[in-house]
Amino acid sequence: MNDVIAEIKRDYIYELAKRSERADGRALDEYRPIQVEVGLIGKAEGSARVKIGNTQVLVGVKVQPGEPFPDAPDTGVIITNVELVPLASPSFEPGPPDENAIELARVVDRGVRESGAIDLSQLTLPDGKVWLIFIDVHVLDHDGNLMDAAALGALAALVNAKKPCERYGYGPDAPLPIKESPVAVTAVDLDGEIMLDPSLDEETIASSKLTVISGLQGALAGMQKSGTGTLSVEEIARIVKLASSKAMQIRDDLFGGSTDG
Amino acid sequence: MNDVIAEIKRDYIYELAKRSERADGRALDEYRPIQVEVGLIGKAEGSARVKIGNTQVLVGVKVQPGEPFPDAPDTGVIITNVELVPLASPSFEPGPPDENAIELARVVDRGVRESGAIDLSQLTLPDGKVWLIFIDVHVLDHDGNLMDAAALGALAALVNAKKPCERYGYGPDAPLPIKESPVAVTAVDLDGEIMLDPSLDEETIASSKLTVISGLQGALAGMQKSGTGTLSVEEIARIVKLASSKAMQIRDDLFGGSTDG
Amino acid sequence: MNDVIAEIKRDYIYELAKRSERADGRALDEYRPIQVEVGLIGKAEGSARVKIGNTQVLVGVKVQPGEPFPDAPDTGVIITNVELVPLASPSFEPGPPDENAIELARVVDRGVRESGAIDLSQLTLPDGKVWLIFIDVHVLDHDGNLMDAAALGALAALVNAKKPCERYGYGPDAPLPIKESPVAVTAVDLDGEIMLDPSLDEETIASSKLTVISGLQGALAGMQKSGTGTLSVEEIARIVKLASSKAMQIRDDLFGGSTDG
Amino acid sequence: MEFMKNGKRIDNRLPNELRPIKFEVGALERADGSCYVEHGGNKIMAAVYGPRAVHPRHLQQANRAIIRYRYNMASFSVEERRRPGPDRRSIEISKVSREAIDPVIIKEFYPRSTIDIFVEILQADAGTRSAGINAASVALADAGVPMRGLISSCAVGKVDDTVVLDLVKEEDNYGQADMPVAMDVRTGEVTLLQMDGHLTLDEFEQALELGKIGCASIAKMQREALIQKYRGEEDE
Amino acid sequence: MEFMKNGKRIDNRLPNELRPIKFEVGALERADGSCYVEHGGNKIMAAVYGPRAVHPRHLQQANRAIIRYRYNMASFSVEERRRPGPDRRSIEISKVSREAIDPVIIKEFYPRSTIDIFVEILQADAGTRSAGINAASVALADAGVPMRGLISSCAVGKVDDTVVLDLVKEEDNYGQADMPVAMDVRTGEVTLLQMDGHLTLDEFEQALELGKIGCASIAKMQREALIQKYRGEEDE
Amino acid sequence: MEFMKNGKRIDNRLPNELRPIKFEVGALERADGSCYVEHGGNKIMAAVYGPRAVHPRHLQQANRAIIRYRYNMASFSVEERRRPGPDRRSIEISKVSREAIDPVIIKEFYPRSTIDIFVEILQADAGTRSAGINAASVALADAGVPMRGLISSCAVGKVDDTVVLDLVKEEDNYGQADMPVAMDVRTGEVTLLQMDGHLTLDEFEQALELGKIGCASIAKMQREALIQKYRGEEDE
Repeated sequence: MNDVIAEIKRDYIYELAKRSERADGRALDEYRPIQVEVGLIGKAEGSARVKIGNTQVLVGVKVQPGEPFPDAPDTGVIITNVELVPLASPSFEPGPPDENAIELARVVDRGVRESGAIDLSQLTLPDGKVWLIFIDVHVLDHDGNLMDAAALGALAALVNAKKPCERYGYGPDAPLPIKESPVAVTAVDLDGEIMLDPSLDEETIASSKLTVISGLQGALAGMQKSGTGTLSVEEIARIVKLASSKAMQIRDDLFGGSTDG
Repeated sequence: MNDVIAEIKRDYIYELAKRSERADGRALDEYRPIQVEVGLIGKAEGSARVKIGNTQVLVGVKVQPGEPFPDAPDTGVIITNVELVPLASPSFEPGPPDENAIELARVVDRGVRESGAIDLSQLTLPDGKVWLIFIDVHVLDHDGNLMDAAALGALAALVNAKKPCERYGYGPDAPLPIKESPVAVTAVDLDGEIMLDPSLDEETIASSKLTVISGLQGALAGMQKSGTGTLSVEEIARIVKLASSKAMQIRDDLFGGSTDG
Repeated sequence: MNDVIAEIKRDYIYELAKRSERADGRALDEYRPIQVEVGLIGKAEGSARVKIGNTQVLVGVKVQPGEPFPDAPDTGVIITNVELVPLASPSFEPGPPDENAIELARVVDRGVRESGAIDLSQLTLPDGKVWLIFIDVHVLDHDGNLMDAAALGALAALVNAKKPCERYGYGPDAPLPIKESPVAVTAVDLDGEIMLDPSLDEETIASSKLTVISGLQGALAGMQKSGTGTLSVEEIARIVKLASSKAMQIRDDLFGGSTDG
Repeated sequence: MEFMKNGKRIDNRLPNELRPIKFEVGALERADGSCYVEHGGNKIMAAVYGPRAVHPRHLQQANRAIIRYRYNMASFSVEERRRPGPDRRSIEISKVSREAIDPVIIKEFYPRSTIDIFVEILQADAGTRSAGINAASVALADAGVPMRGLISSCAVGKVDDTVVLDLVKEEDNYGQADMPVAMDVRTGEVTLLQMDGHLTLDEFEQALELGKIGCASIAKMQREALIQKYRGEEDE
Repeated sequence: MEFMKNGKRIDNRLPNELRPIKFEVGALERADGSCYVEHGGNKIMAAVYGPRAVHPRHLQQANRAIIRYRYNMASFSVEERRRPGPDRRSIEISKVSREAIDPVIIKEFYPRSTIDIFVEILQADAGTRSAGINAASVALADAGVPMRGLISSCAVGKVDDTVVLDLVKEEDNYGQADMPVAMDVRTGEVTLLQMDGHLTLDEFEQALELGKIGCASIAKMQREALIQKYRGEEDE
Repeated sequence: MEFMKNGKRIDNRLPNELRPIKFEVGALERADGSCYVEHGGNKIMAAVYGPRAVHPRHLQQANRAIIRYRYNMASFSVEERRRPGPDRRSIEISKVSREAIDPVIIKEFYPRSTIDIFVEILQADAGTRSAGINAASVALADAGVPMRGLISSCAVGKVDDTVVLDLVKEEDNYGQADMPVAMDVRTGEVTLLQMDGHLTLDEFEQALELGKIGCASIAKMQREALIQKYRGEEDE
């Protein structure tokens, strides 16, 4: 995107924002169409492909027996990784995860972990081992709001996943002990207008984003501001409320309001 | 090599090829002089220095007890590595193995492994360990056709190697269980003329190479085309036949036709 | 420092040297003020901050139970690392230790190890483990003569350190078995004049340095010349004698002449 | 392990039969060209970016585009989770795949640029390099990169002394030989050839012939997938 | 674990009480600006170099300075020796800390340059990212880097269902929520906000309010430390 | 371990006796200069490339050549296979070896270039850095690099309280001190000096003197090897 076009786009999006409009015709608090498809990857114990508009991520969950951390012998282990492979965007480069991939992975990881989405105490095994849960987010197409797509993909893949007990001689396969359903909602602020689910153009123009992860009862499980812009305390308060109720709606639409059992 | 000289060289070599001749006077299917010297490196369990013309490689084989792969507890382990150290060529750079070094190592490794050159089932040890065989190819002087030199060095060093049983308390030292004798023959195609053992100039000019690894009975154990050129099915068929019979001749010359026992 | 200023500085320092003087008024064999403060870092088993003039290093010693080397099961382990963090100098860059950091670490390590400063045979533990001693030198401000500051910091932090026996259930805490007191003295030669404790300007101008590490009785435990200059045999002999007696004086001033017990 | 029974293979195919293959052209939004392929149990996404500027600059060629090719396996694509990032196997495959595709790209049209090909193995079930090359070739066409032809690839192998086409995992792991081939079927030029295992000279000739037939079938599917996409676009 | 007893916390503080904090401006000789901070058990050194030339060059921005921020833990700063060098946690903290400081720096004054901020955690006891940002902010002022304001940071959290200010290690590890905040207290602009754990919407609003108060107290100390240094210099 | 018996060492040498040394000048075809040395059990190949262009460019010096030196051990050069690539020891040895050779090279003749020295340890038996420097020095002369003198190097040490020349592995591992020295024997300038172990001041002076004698013998062999090569060439 050269500089002139970038500036024209910027002006255009700001103009629209002043009239509470968006380039793709959405309402400010409206998401692009969300599609979730589970079980695509038979080699993974759980998997989900999430599309939010043109943004597309594939999440694989592998579940394997392994050693617990020495200071938490009765607790399963979650390891989350995000790969921003260069196939997904002209701005991604080959190589080990950069700060953006690491931030994404750590926010997704904290959302799952801190919300108590998985009951880690139910992941012990009779031989002193525990289940290791690898959540691998593979980004395929980056058109903005990777955070929400990655978090949603992680949740859907976990719900889809099975403990492969049979394969390792621990009895019949069983679903993971899912207890919460954290959903991430990301907002940007353009000239005082709060927009949810920013497209790539919108998030490029907005200097900061706020992601809010909330659970079944609407309580907060995680938050992350990113970008070099600022937000006022009032803006933050507004975004948090809006995000918490939007998360409930997304959860209802996708999971029928409940994921336990 | 600057561009003008490169072009003149190229034209010259092509001219010669049209008349079935080569810059160093060899016949098209003739190798440069091959020298093999074994046992130079007393600290290695086996070693061989191979010169093909001015190309020179030193191969060390270390044999140590270690853990087998979990899915193959009764099988020894072969690990092959090639170092294209910057001492050997102005075009080699310090650093971890690049794609050329990795390709070389993997082709040599597959040649040894897939031909059954070593009977891996005879490498178990009474205590549940197995012999690990490290084949390390150290390239000293690169004047073309490293593949054949590396493969020959690996074979000669393996034949030269001993299992250091005494050192680890497993009884008297013994040779490795050698069962096959894979020999690599590399060819290039210049304007329809097939040349074996390309010199550095020849392989620089030819856009693709084909390496054919064959065993005692002439059967194929491995093949690798490399380079951005193409080969017709007919050329491939010709090269494969030629290579298989040339390999027998090289094996006869160097090992007296047999390496078993 | 641009080139003109560098040259003026260089001339100035050489002029002074000819008159046996130094830019900061010190005598040629005089150190800048040395300050040693121990125990700053409560999370480390031992720590010391050493200032030599404006040069400042912080050394932390961690002591943990761990596996001995297989070929020395009755011997504790020392691991020394130096971090030249970019906070300490405009010439330091982020990243893994470069050759300067590695040289510093290895000279400090050899000084401790070869002088017998710690009786490694007294670091065994009843369960077959041994104490691992990590000496981590964190350079905070680089104004010349890091070698002496690092070596002094390592010694002071080791003397300050305790074996954390209680934490790991091995009885009451105890000091490390200190047996020697190696002190490093570094000299440069400017036009035949030997200067101890070179400042950053002095060591930049001098093309080579010699560090001499000596023990309680004045005997040598380590030496390292560095830099692309040369030293005559006579200069070396003079520096070694001077350094050995200077080390005694520094040791007396800081540790009261004895560190054992 | 018994591989052949009544002339049929463990997944009930004939020796010269390919697995089911499905191409989806233009599966991605951001890439300049893309193709998703399912080939038996393999699920693979290929994308092409370029021609575009080269970084770092010293890689630029004054008179032609450079071609880069990255074959990468997702950590969840195989039975045991693999660590992300390139390993020795994927570095070799990236090299031979690049060399398999490079000959048909008309590089002289784009001096000082790069054409970047990315192949992500989302699920692996033997023959990933071949399936990746097939998808990459279609993605290049989708990106409008000028080519002299399409590259088609498949593996041939030997199980129970029978030469067979397009191995599945078990045939690949426990069979007697594996030989991936890539070619431009219209000119008959072979651009990739690897082999390991044990083949007599006769078996090799059989295998090469069977590889030609397999590539020809795949080329047909590649062309159909591209035609369908452009026909679809014209209809709109 | 019981965190609150008679309205007091495990280290005897009130819920809205900060730990003892001490800033030392200009603690280093070589850096252009520096600040050493002790914040409870945290001991942290921050240094600023720049504006200075950018290497490698392609990072240069034609119309402004770039800001780099490196948060690094000394190997001996924590109970178990940690391997030197960046890990995933420190890479994330470096990013959010840079984004916390960046908004107040007037970058347009120094095109094609970099301002490098280095924060070394010498001893860690919860809240290192906040304490590091506080020290970095003072070090920037000490280096004479033009800023629109000072950034002040602290963590808020929840233990025993009570919202508390400035967590210690045990509160951080075993408490119910942790929420670091950074802001320019004069404008009220928040530049860093992270949260994990469990907060109701009401608790969140309480926490944000408490964070504002904490940042305001810290801003006062930062200013005093800077004034003292420059008063000191004038006295000389 | 007993090292001295009847005035003889474990390999029957006198205290001031070198091991057998053999230089082969011009052992490689591609390098601009090369030298293979056998020194006791050490087998070492040295090669020189340059003066040639420097990459990356920012390493260039406007008024002189830079010198690079890479000491590298083959994985099979020692008893236990070592992982390929540099470790901390080889990085330090590369540095001190470069500084040992650098002073005699006339760098001003080749601004903006590099002279690259590569030393491969094919078999190691104590004293590899010294033997490598000796070979590198001859390889530089073979490459026609202008030098003010030849650098010669050997180790001195102490075993059973006796100062001895040119340690073998056992003397190095279990002896009392090890001190490698390098010098230009014609000017008496020392370019490398390292020591570890235990030496009194008197022993140190003895050792330094013995090192000078050792270097002088080696310098003679280096010169003879070079003369022989060029005489040989004239004869042809």
